[in-house]
Amino acid sequence: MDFSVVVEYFPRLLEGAWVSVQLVALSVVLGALVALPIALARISQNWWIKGFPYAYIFFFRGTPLLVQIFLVYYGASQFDVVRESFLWPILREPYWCAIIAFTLNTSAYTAEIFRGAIQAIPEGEVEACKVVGMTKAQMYRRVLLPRAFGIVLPAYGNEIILMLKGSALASTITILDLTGMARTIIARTYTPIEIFLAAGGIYLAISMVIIAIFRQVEKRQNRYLGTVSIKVPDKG
Amino acid sequence: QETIRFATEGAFAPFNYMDNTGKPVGFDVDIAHALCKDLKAKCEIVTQDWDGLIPGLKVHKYDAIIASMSITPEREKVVAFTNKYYSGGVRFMGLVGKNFNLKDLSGKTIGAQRATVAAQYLEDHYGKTANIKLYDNQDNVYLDLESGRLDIVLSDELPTYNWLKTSGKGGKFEFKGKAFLKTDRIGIAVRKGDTKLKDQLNKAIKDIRENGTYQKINAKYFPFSIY
Amino acid sequence: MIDLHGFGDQLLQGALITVELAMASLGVGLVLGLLGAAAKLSSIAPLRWLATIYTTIVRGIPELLTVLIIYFGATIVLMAIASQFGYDDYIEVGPFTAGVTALGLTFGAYATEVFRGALQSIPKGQHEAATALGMGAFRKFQRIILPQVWRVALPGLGNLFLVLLKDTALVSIVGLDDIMRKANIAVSSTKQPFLFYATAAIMYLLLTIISMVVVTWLEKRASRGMRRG
Amino acid sequence: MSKAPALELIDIHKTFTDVEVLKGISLKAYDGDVISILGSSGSGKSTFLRCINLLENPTKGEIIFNGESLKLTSSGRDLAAADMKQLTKMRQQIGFVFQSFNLWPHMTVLQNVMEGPSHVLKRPKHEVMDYAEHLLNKVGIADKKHMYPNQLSGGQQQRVAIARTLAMDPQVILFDEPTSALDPELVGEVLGVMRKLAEEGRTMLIVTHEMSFAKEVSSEVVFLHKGVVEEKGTPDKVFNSPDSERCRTFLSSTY
Amino acid sequence: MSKAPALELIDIHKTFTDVEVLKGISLKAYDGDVISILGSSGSGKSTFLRCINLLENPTKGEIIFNGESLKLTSSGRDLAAADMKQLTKMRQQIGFVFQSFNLWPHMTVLQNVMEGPSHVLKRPKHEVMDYAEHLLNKVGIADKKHMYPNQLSGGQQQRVAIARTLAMDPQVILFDEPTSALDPELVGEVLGVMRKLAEEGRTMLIVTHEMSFAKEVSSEVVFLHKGVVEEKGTPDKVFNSPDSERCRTFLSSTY
Ligand SMILES: Nc1ncnc2c1ncn2[C@@H]1O[C@H](COP(=O)(O)OP(=O)(O)OP(=O)(O)O)[C@@H](O)[C@H]1O
Ligand SMILES: Nc1ncnc2c1ncn2[C@@H]1O[C@H](COP(=O)(O)OP(=O)(O)OP(=O)(O)O)[C@@H](O)[C@H]1O
Ligand SMILES: NC(=[NH2+])NCCC[C@H](N)C(=O)O
Ligand SMILES: [Mg+2]
Ligand SMILES: [Mg+2]
Repeated sequence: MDFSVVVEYFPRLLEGAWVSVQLVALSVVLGALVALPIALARISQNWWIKGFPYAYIFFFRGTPLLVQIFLVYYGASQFDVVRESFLWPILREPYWCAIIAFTLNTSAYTAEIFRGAIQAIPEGEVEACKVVGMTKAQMYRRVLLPRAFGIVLPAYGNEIILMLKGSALASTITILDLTGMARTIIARTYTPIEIFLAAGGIYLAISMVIIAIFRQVEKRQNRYLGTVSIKVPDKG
Repeated sequence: QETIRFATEGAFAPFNYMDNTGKPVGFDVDIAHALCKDLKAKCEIVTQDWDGLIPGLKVHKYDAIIASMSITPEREKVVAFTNKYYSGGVRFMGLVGKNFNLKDLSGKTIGAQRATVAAQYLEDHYGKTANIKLYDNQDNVYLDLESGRLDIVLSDELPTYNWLKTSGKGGKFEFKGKAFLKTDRIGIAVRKGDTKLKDQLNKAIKDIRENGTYQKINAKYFPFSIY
Repeated sequence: MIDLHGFGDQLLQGALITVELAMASLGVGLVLGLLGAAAKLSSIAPLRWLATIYTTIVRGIPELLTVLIIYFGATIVLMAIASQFGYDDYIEVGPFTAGVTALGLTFGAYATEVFRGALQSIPKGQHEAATALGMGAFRKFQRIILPQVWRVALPGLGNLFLVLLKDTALVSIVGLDDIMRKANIAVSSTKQPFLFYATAAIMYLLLTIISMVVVTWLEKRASRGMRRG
Repeated sequence: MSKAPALELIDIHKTFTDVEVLKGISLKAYDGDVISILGSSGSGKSTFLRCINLLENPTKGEIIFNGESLKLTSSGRDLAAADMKQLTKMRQQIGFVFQSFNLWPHMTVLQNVMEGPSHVLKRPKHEVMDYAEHLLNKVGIADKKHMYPNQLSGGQQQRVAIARTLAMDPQVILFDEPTSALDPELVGEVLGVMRKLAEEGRTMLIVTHEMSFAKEVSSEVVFLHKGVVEEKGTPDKVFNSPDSERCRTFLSSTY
Repeated sequence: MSKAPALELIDIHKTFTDVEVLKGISLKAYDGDVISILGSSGSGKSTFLRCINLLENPTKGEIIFNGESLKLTSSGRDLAAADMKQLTKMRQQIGFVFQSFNLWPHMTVLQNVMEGPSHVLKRPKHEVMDYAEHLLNKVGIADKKHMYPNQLSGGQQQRVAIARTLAMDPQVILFDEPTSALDPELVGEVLGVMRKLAEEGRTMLIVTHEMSFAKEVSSEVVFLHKGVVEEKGTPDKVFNSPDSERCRTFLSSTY
């Protein structure tokens, strides 16, 4: 094996890594925003309200991200209505297609994490809200959501790392993220092992950074919180 | 009886593509079978994504690549090629009625298949000015051209010629400008040092050219000689 | 019925391969997971380090890369090892083998944590009751601990299996004829990406539903007597 | 006592799945009353208390607070509040202290106490703060005001919970076994605080197993058994000459 | 009493991290002895009991079972079994009943009882089954044999645990507060079973807080305090005229 190619192409790999980081950051933030209402609706007892979030979550957690990307990128553009719509300027860009697919995907997982967190809040704390006469909105704003954000952290950190790994699939729709860049480099050098290993190392490093950040944040949370753990949903 | 394991891609009609039973077919595949027959060898054909073909050959996943691969100096650094079994050349293609200044495509979105001669040409000549998009396979290039994501594509002339003739979107797209890189020769790649196989294949290519098999296959796909 | 342009059979064959790949990887992954958990809980420090390195690396690298690295790298490594023993022939690592290895490694790394958590969740009293009865370490593990570990680990493992099932799609990139690749081929030839990717999605959903039913059934079985009432 | 009762419960029933846990319980509490509710485990004490402010929906019955009847509407087999506003308002005036404290762990002691008055009653912040500090002082943990609940002992947490309830200035306070989750050494702290409240003339309903405490502070004692009021009267009567055989055995076994 | 003791502990010491919890405890139990071990919380009773069959490794001391000394070897600061076979064999003959029952939740009652004799002693299955049913009958829960532990009350679980121990036909049985995890009503059930065992002449060491029970069934009572034997003698002596002041206060506060 010849690792001099790694040295030579390292700057380009870093360029790709930067794209990956952007993709992940953007979709994770958007995903969280989408996830919140979905999680809240999903908690409802009413089938009319929880039906859609249920199906939404089920679809995005039950199918491979690869399929979702292809559906958004190639599938949607097959239809003239889509191409003639005002959305086309966004949907024509692979970058935005990736963001859309990732956001939809991660929001389904994040919604489940939020739901788990809200439901992990001990019933007694909820009752304590009721007996001081809080309305439902006050209860969510003052106690449930702040509590849930604390509980959610470890699972959410995991989800970000899973999203980082999932983002490698952006390379299948012409995006030069870290994996895409690696594949492009390999197209010239024909040294797949060396370049893929190097890319793997960079992914590893990024996830370490994410883990370290979350450790810090969690430490601050644990100042006051007893450990409440929730089930971490799966990912694919 | 010896077995020769050929790899092809399966997404480069009419040279190699999949029929709806999941079997690879096309000009390249026909040639492979003809060569094997000539060499009295058993033919095994596997498929592999384009950018994995050469890496796969290097790690012995198969013995030869017959996938409309151009003989280029870069590739010759890592694999060896037989003599050509047809001649290539690339050409731009785009929407009918849309005109381009092919010398200067700045600001345009150009598509090509990753790790092809066309892709490399684009990167080298338009990389700084145009927006170049590289795809895993040629079919996806066509899909994005149809959807309007691409302004123009560059690819091998012959498969594009075929696509223009057969695609359902017939008549909407046309070649832009003349073909170039006409000296491009398409060969079969084998591992470096596998000279025995290379020599056998070269002999077989010569044989089928002489006994008319090649011409029959050619006629199946193109009304003109592509050698 | 939807018109699949004659690719219906192909997709079904792909589903079969997907299932085979998932099951084989599950087997490999479970073994790796148990070994990993045992290593992590071992009193031998190097074993713990080894297990930690394994889980950290595998869980930090995209599955897609793992698949690619194994597909292109395994042959080289294996042949290098084999040639040490004077065996110089080609060793085939096809897409299926590479897929099983990569997905098995991934599943194993996550399962290590699941098993470790489950092992640690067994109350100390359960060990002590067995010890006080004069059970040896092996018998205790086999008769008392493992059956309880299964029950605790099952939901976690079920989740991991669903992940695994979807990850099989990645192996299509190195040419395994699974659902995903069959769909790609169909798209190439019919130019109907939406139809075929949506069909693929539905097939994965069906497989997911079936897996969930099986896992629920297993959980019920494993928790016989564990709930009050 | 010609005044109307502060809180009146009429014929409260509650059925869980298929067991009738409360079989018609009525009770009147006048201002200043301290009513202890005794009974063996499972007799329905908590359920009754929780039905009062609809933490549990009763199956049947009527709840009258300050002469105003709580509007109920049937929801499935149970009754639910018909007017959420009315319920919310009533809850603001009826305090509830839980066995397991249920402090909000993400807020400091002070924030826990201030939460209700400032965010529910929307009183001005500095006023609320002064009052909260006064209350924390009263329950004896003013020095812990910037700590988080998880940093306190059970007895301290329960005293915070009581301060949190008092901060709403409730007219009636319901206590559900406020000391039974505490280690024996800590029980005294909390009973001390409650004794003070009784002396102040607060209206309280207390579910408890602390017999001597109940005997000492109550104006009335109610003994529940299998969902009915089996015995009821002054502490002296109930503890020293109960009519009911059941009550006698219960008291002799635990008192 | 010229016979050798069934179980003899000599000068057992145990240090955790930096606290010496047992400071040299010796004790002899002859066949048929019922020895109760009393002491306040933290005095080291459980630790002592657990050192006997090496659930806890003692720091110093000797354990002699049926005249055979348990081979120990030093491991870190503590002593550990030098001969696992010998230890395992000894454990099979010394039963241990835990405060928290520790039944195996994945096995039915019957399976729990049969596990030891059939998988450790490898006795033939039908014989074991008969004996297990006999024992379950004896502790009064034969009718629950196909239930799982979680479906039983605490008292029932503890009786199963006793049957599980008896099934090994142990020569000596150690009980570590067998009733203290039980609700008051359930304590009686378990004490009843233990009383029967005492009457049968079983050799038992019992850590307990049930004073009247200890007084009634014991042949000897040992009072531990801060890791030493502070008082020891017949129940009459220890309960009615203890030498130690400590013992007196302890008994007066709890008895
Ligand atoms: N949510 C519920 N669902 C079903 N049954 C319930 C529920 N809550 C309580 N019960 C049952 O109702 C009965 C009365 O319970 P409750 O908690 O009111 O008793 P309690 O008198 O407070 O007892 P304790 O002194 O143990 O707190 C019990 O038999 C209990 O099992
Ligand atoms: N594993 C351990 N590590 C450190 N200290 C321990 C450990 N186990 C017990 N101790 C300490 O040893 C002392 C004696 O404990 P032990 O459990 O033997 O008391 P006990 O007499 O059984 O009390 P109780 O009546 O509460 O069960 C206590 O101070 C306890 O904190
Ligand atoms: N199977 C294919 N997709 N072949 C593309 C070949 C393109 C060109 N002839 C090259 O070698 O670069
Ligand atoms: Mg209660
Ligand atoms: Mg103890």
